[in-house]
Amino acid sequence: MLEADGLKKSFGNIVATDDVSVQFGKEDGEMVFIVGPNGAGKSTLVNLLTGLLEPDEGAVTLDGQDITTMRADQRVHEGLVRSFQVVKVFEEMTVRENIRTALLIKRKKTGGLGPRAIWEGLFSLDDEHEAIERTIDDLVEQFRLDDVEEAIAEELPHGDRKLLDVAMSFALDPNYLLLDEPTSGVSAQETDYVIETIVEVSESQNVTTVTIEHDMDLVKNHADRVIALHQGSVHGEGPPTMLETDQELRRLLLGVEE
Amino acid sequence: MVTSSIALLEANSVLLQSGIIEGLQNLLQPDTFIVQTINGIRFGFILFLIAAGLTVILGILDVLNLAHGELYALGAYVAASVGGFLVGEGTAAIMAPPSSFDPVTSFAFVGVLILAALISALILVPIGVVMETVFIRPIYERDQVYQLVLTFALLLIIANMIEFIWGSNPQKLDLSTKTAVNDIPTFELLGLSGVPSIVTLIMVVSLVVGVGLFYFFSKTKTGRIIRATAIDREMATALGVSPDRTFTLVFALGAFLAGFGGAMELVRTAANPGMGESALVLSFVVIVVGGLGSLRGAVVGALVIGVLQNWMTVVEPSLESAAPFAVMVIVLLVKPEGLFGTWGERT
Amino acid sequence: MTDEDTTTDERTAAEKRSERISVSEGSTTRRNVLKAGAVGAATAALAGCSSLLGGDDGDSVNIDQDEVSAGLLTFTEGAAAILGQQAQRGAEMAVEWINDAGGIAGQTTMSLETQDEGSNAVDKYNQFIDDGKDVTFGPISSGTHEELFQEIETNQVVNVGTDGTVTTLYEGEDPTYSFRFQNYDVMEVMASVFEILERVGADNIDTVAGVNPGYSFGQDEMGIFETAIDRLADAETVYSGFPDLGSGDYASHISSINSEEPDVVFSSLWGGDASTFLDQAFQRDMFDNVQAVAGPVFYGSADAISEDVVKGVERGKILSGSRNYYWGIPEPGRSPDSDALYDAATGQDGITVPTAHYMSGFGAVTAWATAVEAAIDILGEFPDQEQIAATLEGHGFYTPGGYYTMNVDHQCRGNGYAGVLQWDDNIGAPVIEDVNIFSATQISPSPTGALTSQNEQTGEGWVDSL
Amino acid sequence: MTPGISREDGQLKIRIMKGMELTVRETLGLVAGLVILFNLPTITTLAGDLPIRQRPIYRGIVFGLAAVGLNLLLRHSELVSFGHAAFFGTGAYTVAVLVSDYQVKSATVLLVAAIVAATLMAALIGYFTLPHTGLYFALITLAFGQLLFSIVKGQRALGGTDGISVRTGEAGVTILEQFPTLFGIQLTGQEVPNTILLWFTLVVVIISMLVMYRIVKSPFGRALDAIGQERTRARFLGLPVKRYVWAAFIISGIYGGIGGGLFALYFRSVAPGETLQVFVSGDILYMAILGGFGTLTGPLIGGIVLETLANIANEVVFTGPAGETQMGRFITGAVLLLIVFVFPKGIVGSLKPGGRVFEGAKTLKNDPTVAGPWFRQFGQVTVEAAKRSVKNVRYLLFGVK
Repeated sequence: MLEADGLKKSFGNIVATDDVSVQFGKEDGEMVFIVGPNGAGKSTLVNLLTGLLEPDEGAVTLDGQDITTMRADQRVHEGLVRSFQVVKVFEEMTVRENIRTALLIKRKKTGGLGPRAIWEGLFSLDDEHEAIERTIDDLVEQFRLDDVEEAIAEELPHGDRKLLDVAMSFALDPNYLLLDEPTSGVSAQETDYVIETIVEVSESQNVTTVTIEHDMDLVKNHADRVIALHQGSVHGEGPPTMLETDQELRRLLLGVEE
Repeated sequence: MVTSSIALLEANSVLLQSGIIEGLQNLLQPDTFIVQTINGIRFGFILFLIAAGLTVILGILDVLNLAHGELYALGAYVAASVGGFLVGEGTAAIMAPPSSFDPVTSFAFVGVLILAALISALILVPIGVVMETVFIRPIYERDQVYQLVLTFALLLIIANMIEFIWGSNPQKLDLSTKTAVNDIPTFELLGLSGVPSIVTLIMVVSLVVGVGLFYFFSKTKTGRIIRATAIDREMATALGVSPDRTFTLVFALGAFLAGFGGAMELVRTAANPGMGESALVLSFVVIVVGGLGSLRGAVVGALVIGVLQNWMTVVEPSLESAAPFAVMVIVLLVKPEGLFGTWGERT
Repeated sequence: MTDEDTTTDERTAAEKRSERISVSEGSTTRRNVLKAGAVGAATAALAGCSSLLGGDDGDSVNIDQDEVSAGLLTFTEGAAAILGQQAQRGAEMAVEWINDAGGIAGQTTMSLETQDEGSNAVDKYNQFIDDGKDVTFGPISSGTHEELFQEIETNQVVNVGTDGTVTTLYEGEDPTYSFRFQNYDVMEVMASVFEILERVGADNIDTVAGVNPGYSFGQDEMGIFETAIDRLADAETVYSGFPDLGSGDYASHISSINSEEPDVVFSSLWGGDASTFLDQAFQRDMFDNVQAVAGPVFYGSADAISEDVVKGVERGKILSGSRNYYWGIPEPGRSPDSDALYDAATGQDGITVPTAHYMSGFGAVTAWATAVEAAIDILGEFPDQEQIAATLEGHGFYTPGGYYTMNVDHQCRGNGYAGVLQWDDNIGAPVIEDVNIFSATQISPSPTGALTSQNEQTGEGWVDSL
Repeated sequence: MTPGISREDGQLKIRIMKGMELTVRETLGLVAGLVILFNLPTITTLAGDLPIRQRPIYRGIVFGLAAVGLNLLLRHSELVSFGHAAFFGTGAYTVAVLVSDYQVKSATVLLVAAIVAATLMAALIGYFTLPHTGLYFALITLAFGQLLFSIVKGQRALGGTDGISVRTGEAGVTILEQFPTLFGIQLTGQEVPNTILLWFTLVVVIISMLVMYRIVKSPFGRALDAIGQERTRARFLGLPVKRYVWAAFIISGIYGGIGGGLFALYFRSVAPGETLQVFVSGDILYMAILGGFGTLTGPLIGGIVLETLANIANEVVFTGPAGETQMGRFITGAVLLLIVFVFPKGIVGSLKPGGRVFEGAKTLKNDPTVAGPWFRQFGQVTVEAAKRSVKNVRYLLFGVK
């Protein structure tokens, strides 16, 4: 269970989140979307939930443990994984190498990432584990990157880079996956494709996925639950039909009154 | 002859401890304290002139100019030639140093001396422009290591050219030029002996330049444009500011300040081949302590380092050269962004 | 081209000499007069043992070695070039005189190559060896000398050091091929100490202070000074500063001295640093607060010291040493050799007055060349390195600056000079007046020339026992 | 997977060890390089008056080894260290102190001690630099380096600025017998002992290079690459970023320590100015860039070239207004400018496929007439730069019309 309780975070005079409390179940395959107008505090919430920021008040717990007491790599080990609004992939590596890097963590089964892994790492080459190569094959196929698997990341079209970014997150075998606008900057045609791929893989792997998304049609089509933020507070939380019924929310999100 | 180095080290540290306490007592005698602090402030002001250019160039151009120390040295060497030509005994093109104090001629002479320093610093402006436009401009977008290689290459070239032109003997002004300044009473009027008026001159002139610099950045249009460019290069471009020209201006300004610092220092001491290197390394300390890219930080950092180093010569001379780096390490560990740092917040 | 070049080898050196002198007598040009002086002096310089000049009677042995090549390591670049230039000119002058006299033993001419010791000095030294130099001279820096010392012993080619001041250089060692002509720093510090005692008086000295360069040399000098002044005048050190080399800033040190008001200030600052220090001390009225400022090597920067300081400071307050050589001793007119060297040196590029560093170059070359002559005289052939080294041990020789002895500890000793720094308008440089001459036995542990068992007493131990 | 020859994509590959396959060209370069280095004593003798000397080249090799270590941080973690002399100096001083104060004479023991000391020093300094990246990393490494330098040169026990000799100083033993030994062989005398030490050093260097190859190709090396390219992402992929950077820092320090230890053995004397000072750190960095920091062997070759260049360049003497001046620094500076503007990938990087020299030579071979346009282009660039400077000076002095 990933649980946020009474989160408050300010930057100078601006209150980014104010008393936000949300809960996510572990590995239940739920698709949660966070919606809200610009400046509602969506990214701040994701940053707080993943420990990138520390809350001024309140706490985030992962299976009962306060995440601010955990190191970034420990959080990943416990299954809490995220992506960033701006694509963050390893630009000078190929697609396969990117995913292989993400899969380094899988070596926890063979000694973790501690001093022993460093030591052992010196005596093995990076592409030696057949099991890992097979996992890469699977991920590349799932995310439909097989035709560009040997391409350098910085040369990929933007949509593919986004997919690679998400694929790396999935490679970590997450329990909770938080995606900060996985479709930002992606062309209209590619958007559907990216979200659909995410939903498909999430469901097949039973990952609890929390996504920030602006495209309301996509949210409506794929969400199990929607959390709407406004001015740093939770405006409402419920099934995607909420987007149809809550007039105030529609006004906030679409800027129009019907 | 061979002694265990560890035993010697221990003996050394015991000596050091007792020496430090005694040294502190010496420092805290009122006269010593005031004079040493004034010495430190003067040194701090010169350091500020060097570090200000370095930090402004770093803050705005995002380039760590390793050749900056050589611009300071070059300023001193040029000033030795220019000063020698304008006010030197026997060569004075404008006026020779007066042999005794006389309000009119003495102050006029100080004016000519400052003029010589200004001319020397101005000579560095085109050199700075050429450095920026020819060498540094093509590599703004490149990896930072190339900037380090490039500016280091310029350091080597300038240092070698200085030796080519002036040789390796120190260059200085005639002592009579210094005496002419020292004949004007300043701190003596306050009942404080031991601070020659040349120090007063350096402090006053550096202070004026420093205040002028702050005025320039906060009140003038060009200064505001430079600051705007520093904060947001794209926005400034959108507003019709040419970043190219701004960068050139900033670099020229940095060269002017370093050159002026060198020229002022020459009035008191001599230009020598190693002065650029030590000035560069100390300016690093200053801008790190003050905060990279912060002009205010440079003031505070320069004064802290200048005064501390002067105190240290009384407290424990053997730690004189280590002290600035120890301060730098401590600041980086405790407050990594420096005392006035804004740098860390930029992404 | 003069007709000298047409002289044939059959004629003896003496014949050539007399011929050249007669040529110069017929001319009044400065250059020829200089040459006449030079030749006269060369005779004397190389006449450490007068019989060595051989050839005088036209009956020289054939030593089957027409030329030797030598390498000199010295500072030709950077701030220390102010010293290195003098050493280089001095060595070049010695080589010139030797060659003018027909070479070593009238037969073997010398060539000299100079390299900067400022960077990778040991590499350059090894380059000399690779190039097959028959002898090497230098360096100036004490650090380089320590490094070089073991290389010399490894390479087994004689090196006569010009400077390299550390006291401990040969202490506890058993050198074979490594010698040092000048600047055993105990000697120059002790010359300064005795000079101070003479001028100020032991009873008038209660407190002393020091400003010395912040590296091994400066720390060494100050250490010796502190011990000596404590033993001989029971004085306490109240301040000791070690500014970095070339820092150009002595304000804080001078301020400290002004507030402590010590009786005597000792400073081994050299080169541009010495003149900058004196300038700043003058500007800050330091001379009003002390009885004397003594510098063992102030005179090394004679060319750079300001006229205003020397003239502006009360006479007798600046005491300067000049190590093992001062051009004014013996007094001009009393020694033709000394006069000739002075004239020849000041005629060279960049030399206003020859300083002790000039003699360190001149003397190192002379020490080696005269030892080789001595060996030839004994052996009847050109000696090998081991034989030269053996001859150099305990070797005594004259230079225009006086008589020197290369002790069995491989450290050369001669008289030390110190006096009052004064300005001389005629030569446009400072001079030392009222020069005190301190004999080698007075200012160094081992008595001159005596074959004591080596290193029984360290320099520091000797000073401590005063 | 044993050494052998294979054919891939029509290209002959020579397998040195598992995962290490070289093209024919690379193999030839490697073999030629090794033959040259192992035969240095002969080559320098044959060179006669040509300025090819063993000592500068040896200096280049040991500093180059430190640069190889530095390159682990520079190339993979993208951290610019400006204080690498600290580890070089630590290694060198460890050897010198053990020999002179503790009479340890075995070169192998000394080298191991140098590694241990450098490891501890790197662990200490590395720990404090971990939170920093970019310019701050460069400056904090510089600060630590200068701090160490200032402390060491103030210690009389360490010989101050003069440094210490690498010999025991035992009484009753000739100087030649006071130096360290290698496998029982006295490392003294000019010709043979230096050759033995050179060969030993080359073996150490080869082993070090193979180890470095394994490091950069290992999962650990991959993780460093990831950290260098996108630190935040690496952190959120669960990589223990700080621990890995720390490990890389220590490894890179060890290479500096080995270099310093070998330096002390060969040059038999250690002083702060030539092992610890900030410009020594700078040199180590510039060696990596000169040789090509995108390559494994580049920093080593950069070291050899930079030292040899400095040695030769100092022979160039111009007579200026102040008399004769050695132009060594000017020439070195000019070569570094050339690297920045024309050959940014460094020597080795430019010779590789995709590098400027390689591609340029290929183009030139196909169509020799391109040389003309190249020169014209170069001329144009120079003229434009000059015009730009003049224009800017005019703007600054007279304002914009």
